[in-house]
Amino acid sequence: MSVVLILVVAAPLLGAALLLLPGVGDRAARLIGVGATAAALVGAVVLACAFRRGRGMRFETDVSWAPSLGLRFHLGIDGISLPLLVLTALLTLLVAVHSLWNIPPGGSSRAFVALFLLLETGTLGTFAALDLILFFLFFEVVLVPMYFLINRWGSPGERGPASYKFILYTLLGSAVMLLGFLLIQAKTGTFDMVELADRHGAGMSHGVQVLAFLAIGLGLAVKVPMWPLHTWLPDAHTAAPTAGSVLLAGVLLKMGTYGLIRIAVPVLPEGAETFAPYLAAFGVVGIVYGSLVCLALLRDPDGDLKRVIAYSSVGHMGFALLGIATLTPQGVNGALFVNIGHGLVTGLLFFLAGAVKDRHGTALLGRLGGGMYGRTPRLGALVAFGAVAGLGLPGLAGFWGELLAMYGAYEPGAGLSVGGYRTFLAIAGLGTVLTAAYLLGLVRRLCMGPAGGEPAAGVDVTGPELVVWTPLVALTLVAGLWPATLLAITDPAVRALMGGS
Amino acid sequence: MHLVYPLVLAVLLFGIGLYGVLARRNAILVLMSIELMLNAVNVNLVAFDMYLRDTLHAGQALTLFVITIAAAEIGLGLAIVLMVFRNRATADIPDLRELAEHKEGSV
Amino acid sequence: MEGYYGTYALVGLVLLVASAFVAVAFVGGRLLRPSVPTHEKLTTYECGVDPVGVGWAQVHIRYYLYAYLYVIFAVDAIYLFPWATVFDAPGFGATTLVEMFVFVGFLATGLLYAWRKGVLAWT
Amino acid sequence: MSVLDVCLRLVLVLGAFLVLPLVIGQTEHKVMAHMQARVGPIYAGAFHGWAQLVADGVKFAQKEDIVPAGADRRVFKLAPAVALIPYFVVLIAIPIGPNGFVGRTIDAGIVFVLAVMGVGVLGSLMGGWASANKYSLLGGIRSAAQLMAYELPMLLAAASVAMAAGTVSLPGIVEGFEWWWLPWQAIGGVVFFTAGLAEIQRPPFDMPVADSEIIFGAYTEYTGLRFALFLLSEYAGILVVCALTTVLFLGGWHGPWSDSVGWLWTLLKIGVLAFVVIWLRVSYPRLREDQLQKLAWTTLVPLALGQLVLTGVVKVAT
Amino acid sequence: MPFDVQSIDWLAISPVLAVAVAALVVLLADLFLEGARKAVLPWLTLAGLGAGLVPLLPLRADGDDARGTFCSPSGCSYVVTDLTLVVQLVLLGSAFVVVLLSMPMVRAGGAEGAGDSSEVPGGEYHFLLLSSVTGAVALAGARDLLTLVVALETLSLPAFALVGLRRDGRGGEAALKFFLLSAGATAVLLFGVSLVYGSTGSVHLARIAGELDRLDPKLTHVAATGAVLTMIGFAFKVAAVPFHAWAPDTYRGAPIPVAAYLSVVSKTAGFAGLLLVAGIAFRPYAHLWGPALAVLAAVTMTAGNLAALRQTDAVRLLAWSSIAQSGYVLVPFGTAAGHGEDLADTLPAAVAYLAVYAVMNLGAFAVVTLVARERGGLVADHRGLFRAHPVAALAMAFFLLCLAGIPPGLAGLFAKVTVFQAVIGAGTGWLAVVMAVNVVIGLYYYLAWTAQLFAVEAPGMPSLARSEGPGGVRTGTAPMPLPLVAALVLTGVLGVLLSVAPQLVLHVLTVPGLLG
Repeated sequence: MSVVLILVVAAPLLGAALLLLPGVGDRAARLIGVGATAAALVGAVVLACAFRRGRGMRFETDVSWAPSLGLRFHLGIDGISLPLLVLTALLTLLVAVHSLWNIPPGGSSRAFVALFLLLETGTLGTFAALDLILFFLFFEVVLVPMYFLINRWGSPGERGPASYKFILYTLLGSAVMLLGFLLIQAKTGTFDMVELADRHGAGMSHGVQVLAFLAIGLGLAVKVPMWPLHTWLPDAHTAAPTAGSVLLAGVLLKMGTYGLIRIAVPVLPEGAETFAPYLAAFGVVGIVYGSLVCLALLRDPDGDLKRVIAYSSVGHMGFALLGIATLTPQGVNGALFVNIGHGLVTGLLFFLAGAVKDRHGTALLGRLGGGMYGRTPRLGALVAFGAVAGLGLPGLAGFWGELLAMYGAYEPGAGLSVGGYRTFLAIAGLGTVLTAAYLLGLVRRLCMGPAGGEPAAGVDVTGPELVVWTPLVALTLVAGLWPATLLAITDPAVRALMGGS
Repeated sequence: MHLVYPLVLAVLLFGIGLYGVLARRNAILVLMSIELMLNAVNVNLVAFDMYLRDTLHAGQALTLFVITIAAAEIGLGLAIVLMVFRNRATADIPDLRELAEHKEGSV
Repeated sequence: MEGYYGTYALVGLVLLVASAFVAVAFVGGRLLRPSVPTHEKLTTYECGVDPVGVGWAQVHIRYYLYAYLYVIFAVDAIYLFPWATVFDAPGFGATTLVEMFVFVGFLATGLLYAWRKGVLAWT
Repeated sequence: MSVLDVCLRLVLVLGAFLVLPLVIGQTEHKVMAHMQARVGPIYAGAFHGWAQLVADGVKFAQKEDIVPAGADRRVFKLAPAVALIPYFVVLIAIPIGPNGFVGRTIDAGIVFVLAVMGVGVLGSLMGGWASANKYSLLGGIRSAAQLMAYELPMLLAAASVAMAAGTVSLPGIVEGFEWWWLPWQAIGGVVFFTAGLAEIQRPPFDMPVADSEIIFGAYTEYTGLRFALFLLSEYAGILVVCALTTVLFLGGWHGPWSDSVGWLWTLLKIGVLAFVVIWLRVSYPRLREDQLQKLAWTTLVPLALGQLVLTGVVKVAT
Repeated sequence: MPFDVQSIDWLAISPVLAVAVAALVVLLADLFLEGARKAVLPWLTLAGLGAGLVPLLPLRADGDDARGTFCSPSGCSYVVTDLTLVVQLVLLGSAFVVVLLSMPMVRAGGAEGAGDSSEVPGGEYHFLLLSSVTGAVALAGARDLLTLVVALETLSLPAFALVGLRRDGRGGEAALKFFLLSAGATAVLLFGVSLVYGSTGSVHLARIAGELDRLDPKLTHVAATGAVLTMIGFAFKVAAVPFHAWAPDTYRGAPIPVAAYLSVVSKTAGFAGLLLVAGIAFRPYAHLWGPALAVLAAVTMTAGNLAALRQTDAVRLLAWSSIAQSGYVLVPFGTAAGHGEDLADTLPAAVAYLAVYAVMNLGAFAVVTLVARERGGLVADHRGLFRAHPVAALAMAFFLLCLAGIPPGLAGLFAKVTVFQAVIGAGTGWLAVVMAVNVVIGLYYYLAWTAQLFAVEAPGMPSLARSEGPGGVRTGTAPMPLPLVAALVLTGVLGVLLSVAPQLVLHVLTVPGLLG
C-alpha cells in the first residue's frame, strides 16, 4: 500500500472538495488550485525519485471495493505510467499557475479551478489504475469537468456544440470500452490488469479476444483520437479555453494511447495481432490527413490557429498508433515517447495560441496577420520553437518518438506483414515531410512578414507567462537531448508487458 | 360438462372486452369493456377450478378477489370519470388532450 | 338431476316455469282486456296536469355514493361466507377469528369514514 | 330424482307461490281493517270477503294495458316479470320441513337466495326508468338505493348464522339450530328482518313508492295485469323474507313433534312474521329517504358487525 | 384436508401490517382531529413507514433461511427472503422520502375546499399513500398469484386516486388515463393468471415452475399464452414500451410527489412482481420470455431516451427518463435466456439497479419539487439554480449525473456497470451495445439540464428565493421548506454513500438464492 500514490491521485480531489466549502474567495480558489496541483506534482516527483527501475508494479495499493462487482481499488505504477503521471501533474500545475492570472469569463473561478482539479484526478487515476473498472471510472471522471470547461469557459458561439460533441463521442467510446472490459471479465473472471497482462490472453478464445479488442480499441481510439474517429477533437480544441486545450491535448489524449499499451495490447495479444495492421493503417492515414488538413487550414482565411494545432495532434497521435501497432518494444517505447513529447510540445503550443488569442482577440489566421517577430519577438520565437519541436527536429522532444515508432514499423512484431508495415513506414515518412511543411508554413505565416491584420496589443511575453512556459521548453530540450533518461524508465516495463525479455 | 365451452365463452368475452377497450372513445364504455374482460377471467377461473378439482379452491378464491377488484375498479373509475366530466363536460378519451404532447413541442 | 349441475338445472327449470307463468298471464291478459289507446291515456302521468319537461330528470349524485358504498361493502362481505363455514374447524380457531375481526374492523372503519365525511347526511 | 319427483316439486313450489302471497294479502286487508276499526273486504266470496283478492285479480286481468307514449316499451313491459320471477326462484331453496322437505338443497343456499333476491329490485329500477316519468324514475332510483343500503346488513346477519351453523346451506342451518341460538342470534335476526322489510319496500320503508310525494314510484304508469304482477311480487317478497327469517333465525321446522309436523311449524312461524309485517305497516310512519340510509349504515350495519363478532367469540369459546 | 394454516409468522408480515395499521390510524386521525391538529398526519405517516422499516432488521439478522407464512401443502403464500427485504427497504424508504416531498404541498387543516387547487387534502393523501405502500410492500413477499394480484391492486387502486386527488382538470385527466390503461392491463394480467392456473393447476409460484417443467405438451400453448399475458400486465406497471402510454401524461398531471411515487415505489413494486413471476414461476420458460423482454428492454430505453430528448417540462422529462430507466432494469431480464435455468446470476442486477435508481430519481424529484414551488415546472426554470440554492443545485447535478451514469454520479455508474455485467455475462452482446448507445443519448439531456443549473439566469425570469436586490445586496433568503431539505439531504447522503460504498447495494448480487 502506497500512501504517496494515493495522495498524488487524491490531492486534486481534496483541493476540489476544499473549494466547495462556503466562503472561499476568488483569489483563495486560485491559490488552492496551485497548492493542490503542486502537491500532486511534488508527490509525483517523489515517486519518480523513489522509483526503482525494472519490471513489475511499484507503489501498489490493492483493496477490495465492491466485491460483488469484482471491483478492486488497485493502484500502482510502472515505467509506462510514471512519465505520464509526472507529465500530467506538471501540466496541470502549469495550468493552475496560468489560471492565477488568466481565467476567461464564463463563471466563477472557483468552479473553474475545481473542474480542472477534478480533471487531474481523473487523469492521474487513469494512469495509476490497475483494475479495469477502476480504469474505466477514472477514464470517465474527466468527461464532465472537461465538458463544463468547454461549455462554460469556451469561446462563445462554438462551445455548446463542441462540448456536446466531445462528451457524447467520448462517452460512446468509453461505454463500448466498458463492454469490452466486462467481456474480458466474463471470460477470465478478473478485472485485474496485472494479472490479465500476465496471462497474455489465456482463457480467452480468439473470437473473444477479437471482439474485446474491437470494443476496447474503439473506445480508446475515440480518445486517442484515431482517424476517422477524431472529428470531435478539432471542435473541442477550438472552442476550449486555453487551460482546457492544454489539458485536453497534453493529458487527455494520452489516456487513449496509454490504454492501448496498458490494456488492449498485452491483455488481448491475439486481438491486437488481428487489428494491428488496421490500427497502423488508420494511424498512418491520420498522420497524412492531419497534415493535409493543416495545410488546407493555412490557406483558408478562416483557419483557426488552435484548429491547426488540434489537427497536428491527430497527426502526432498517428505516430503513437503506428508505434503501438508494430507490437514491438521499440514501437511501443516510441509511442510512449510521442506521448510525452506531444504533451510537452502541444501543451506549449496551446499556451502560446491562447496567449496570441488573448492579445489579438482572435485566433483566426486570416485576421492575425504576420510579423510576430517584429511585434512580439519573444512570443514569436517561442511559437517558432514549438513548431520546430512539433515537426520532430532532432534534439527536441518530438524527434525520438517518431523515430522509434518508424523504427518499430521497419521490423514489426511476429506475425505481422513486414511488407505492409514498410509501406506504412513510407507513408508516415511522407507525413513527416508534410508536417514539416505546414509547421514551417505556420511559422512563416505568423511570425515573419510585415505586421498586419488585427492591431497588436504590443505586449510581449510577460513574467507569469514565462514562469509557465519555461518548464515546458526546458523539458522539451531535455527529452530531446537525453532520451535515454526516459527510455530507461519505460523500456523494462514495456518489455515486461509485451512478454519479451 | 366439457371444459371447452366455458373457455370459449371466456375467450369471446375477453375478446369483446379487449376490442371495447381499444376501440371505444367513451370512458364509461371502456370501463364496461374492462368489466367484461374481468368477467371472462372469472369464467375461466371457475371453470378451471371445477375441472382441476382443486382441493384448495384457489380458482374460486381468486374469483372472489377478482370480483372485489372489479368492484373497486368500477367504483374508482366512475369517480374519476365523474370528476373529469365535471371539469370538462366530456368523457370521451380522445378529447382529453391537455396533458398530451403537442406537435410543436411540449407545453 | 343430481350433483352440482343437476341442482342448477332444477333451478333453471324453476326459472322456466316462472317465466311460463308470467307469459301465460300476459297472453291471457291480452285475450281478456280491451285496447283503446287515446292520446290522453298515453300521456305521462303527473297527477293529471300536463307533464313538464322530459321524463328523465337528473338524479342526485348522492345515489351514486350509496351505490359506491354498497359495492364496496357487499363485495367485501362475500368473503365472510367461505370463512364462516370453516373458522371453527380443527386447525383454525382463535387466530382465524382475530383475522376476521381485523377484516371486519377495516370494514367498520370504512363505514365510520363515510359517516364522518357526511356521506350519509342530507343537507 | 325421477321426473315425477321433479314435477311434484315444481308444482308444489308453484302452488305455494300462487297461494301463500294471496293469503298474506287477504290477511293484510283484514288485519289492517280491524286494527283501524274497520271490517275490510266483506262481500267477495261471501265469507269475510275471502275471495276479494281473486276478484281483484280478475279485475286487473281485464283492465286495459297502457304503455305511455314516451316509455321504453320493451323494458317497460318486461319489468314486472323481472320483479316477480326472482321471488319464485328463491322459493325452491327454502326448506319447509325436515328430511329433505325442500324444493332443492343448494350448497351455497344463503348466497344463492340473497343473490337472486337482489335481482328483484332490478324490476323496480327498470320500470322506473322505462316509464319516462320523473316520479317513476325517482322511485326507481330510491328503491335501488334502498336495496343497496339494506343488502349489506342482511348479508352480514346471514353470515353470522352461517358462522353459527358452519354451513351456508339452508337446510344445513336449520338442522344445526339449537334453541339457545334464539337469544344468541337475536340481534342478527332483528337486523335481517328489518333489512328484509326494507328490501321489499314495505312500510315503514316504503319511501320508493311514497304515494303522497311521488304518486306510486316506479309503478305509477302501470295498469292492469302488469301492475298486478308488481303487487304480487310485493307479497311474494313478504313471504320470502318471512320464510328466510324463519329458516335462519327462528329454527325453521324446529318445535315439538317436528319430525311429523315440522312443515307446520315453518308455516306457522312464517305466518306470525307476516302478521308482524302487517302490524308494522299500520303502526309506523314512513321514514324519510336520508333516515332510511342512515338507519341502514349507522345502525343496522354496525349491529350486524357486532353480531358477527359475538357469534365468532361464542363459537370459538364453546 | 387437515392442514395447519394457522401458524402466522407475525414478524415476517410485520412490515406490511405496520404500514396497513398506520394507514388506518391516519384515516381515523383525519376523521377525529380538528383544524390545525391535522398537521400531525404527515408525522404519523412517517412514523408508520418507519415502523415498517424496523422489523426488517431482525428479519435480516435472522439469517439466510427464508421465512414463510400462510403455508399450504403446495407452498407458502408469503415468504421473506433477502430479495423481499431489499425490495421492502427500497419501497419503504422511497415512500418515506415521498412523504417528505409532499409535506409542503399537503393541506394541513381547514375546511374542505379551502386553499388553492394545487393543494391536496392531507387525510386522504396520506391514507391513500400508505394503502398503496401496503400493497407494494406485500407484493415483495408474495409467492402465489392470489397474493400477488391482490397486492398489486392494493398498490394500484389508491395510486389512481392519488393522481386524481388534486381537483383541477389536469389531475382528473391524468388519473383517467392512468386508470383506464392500468385497469385494462390488470384485466389482461388476470386473464393470463387464469390461464396459468388452468394449465398448471396451482397458484404458488414455485409449484407453477415445477408443473411447467412437466407440462402436458397439449397445454404448453395455454401456459405460454398465460405467461405472456401475465408479464404484459407487469410491463404496463413498469411502463415498458409499448405499454408506456400512460406514464408521461400521468406524471405530468399528478402532483409532483405523486409522480415521484409512481416512478419509484410503484415501479419498483412492479418490477418486484415481474421478478417473481418471471424469475420463479415462469423460470422454465426463460428461453421464451428472455428474448422477448430483451427486445422490450431495447425498445423501451430507446423510445424513452429519444422522447426525453424533446421534453422541456421537467416532470415530463423525468417521466420519459424513467421509462428509459425501466428499459435498463429490464435488461437483466432480457439476458435470462443466456443463463439457462440459473437466473440468480442475472436478475439480482435488476434489483441493484432499482435500489440505486430509487435514490437518484427521488433526489431529482426533490429538487424539481423545490423549483416548481418557487418558479415553475420547466427545465428552463432550473436555470441559475446554483446561484439561489447552491446545495440544491449541486445535489441536482449529482442526481442527474447519477441517472446518466457518469462520474461524479458513481452510484448510477455502478448500477449501470452491474447491468452491463449481467448482459455481457449472458452473452447478449447486441443488447449491451443498444444500452451503451442509450446511455450516450441519455447523457445528452441529463447534461443539458445540469448545464442549466449553473447557467446565468435569463433576464426577466422570476427569481428564485434568494434574490439579489439593487447593488448586489442580498435582500433576504426565503428558506427552503424543511421537509424538502430533509428529503434532499437524505437522498443526497444516500447517493454519495452508494457512490463510495456501492457494496451496500451490490451485496444483493452475491446473495445466494435471492429469488428463494
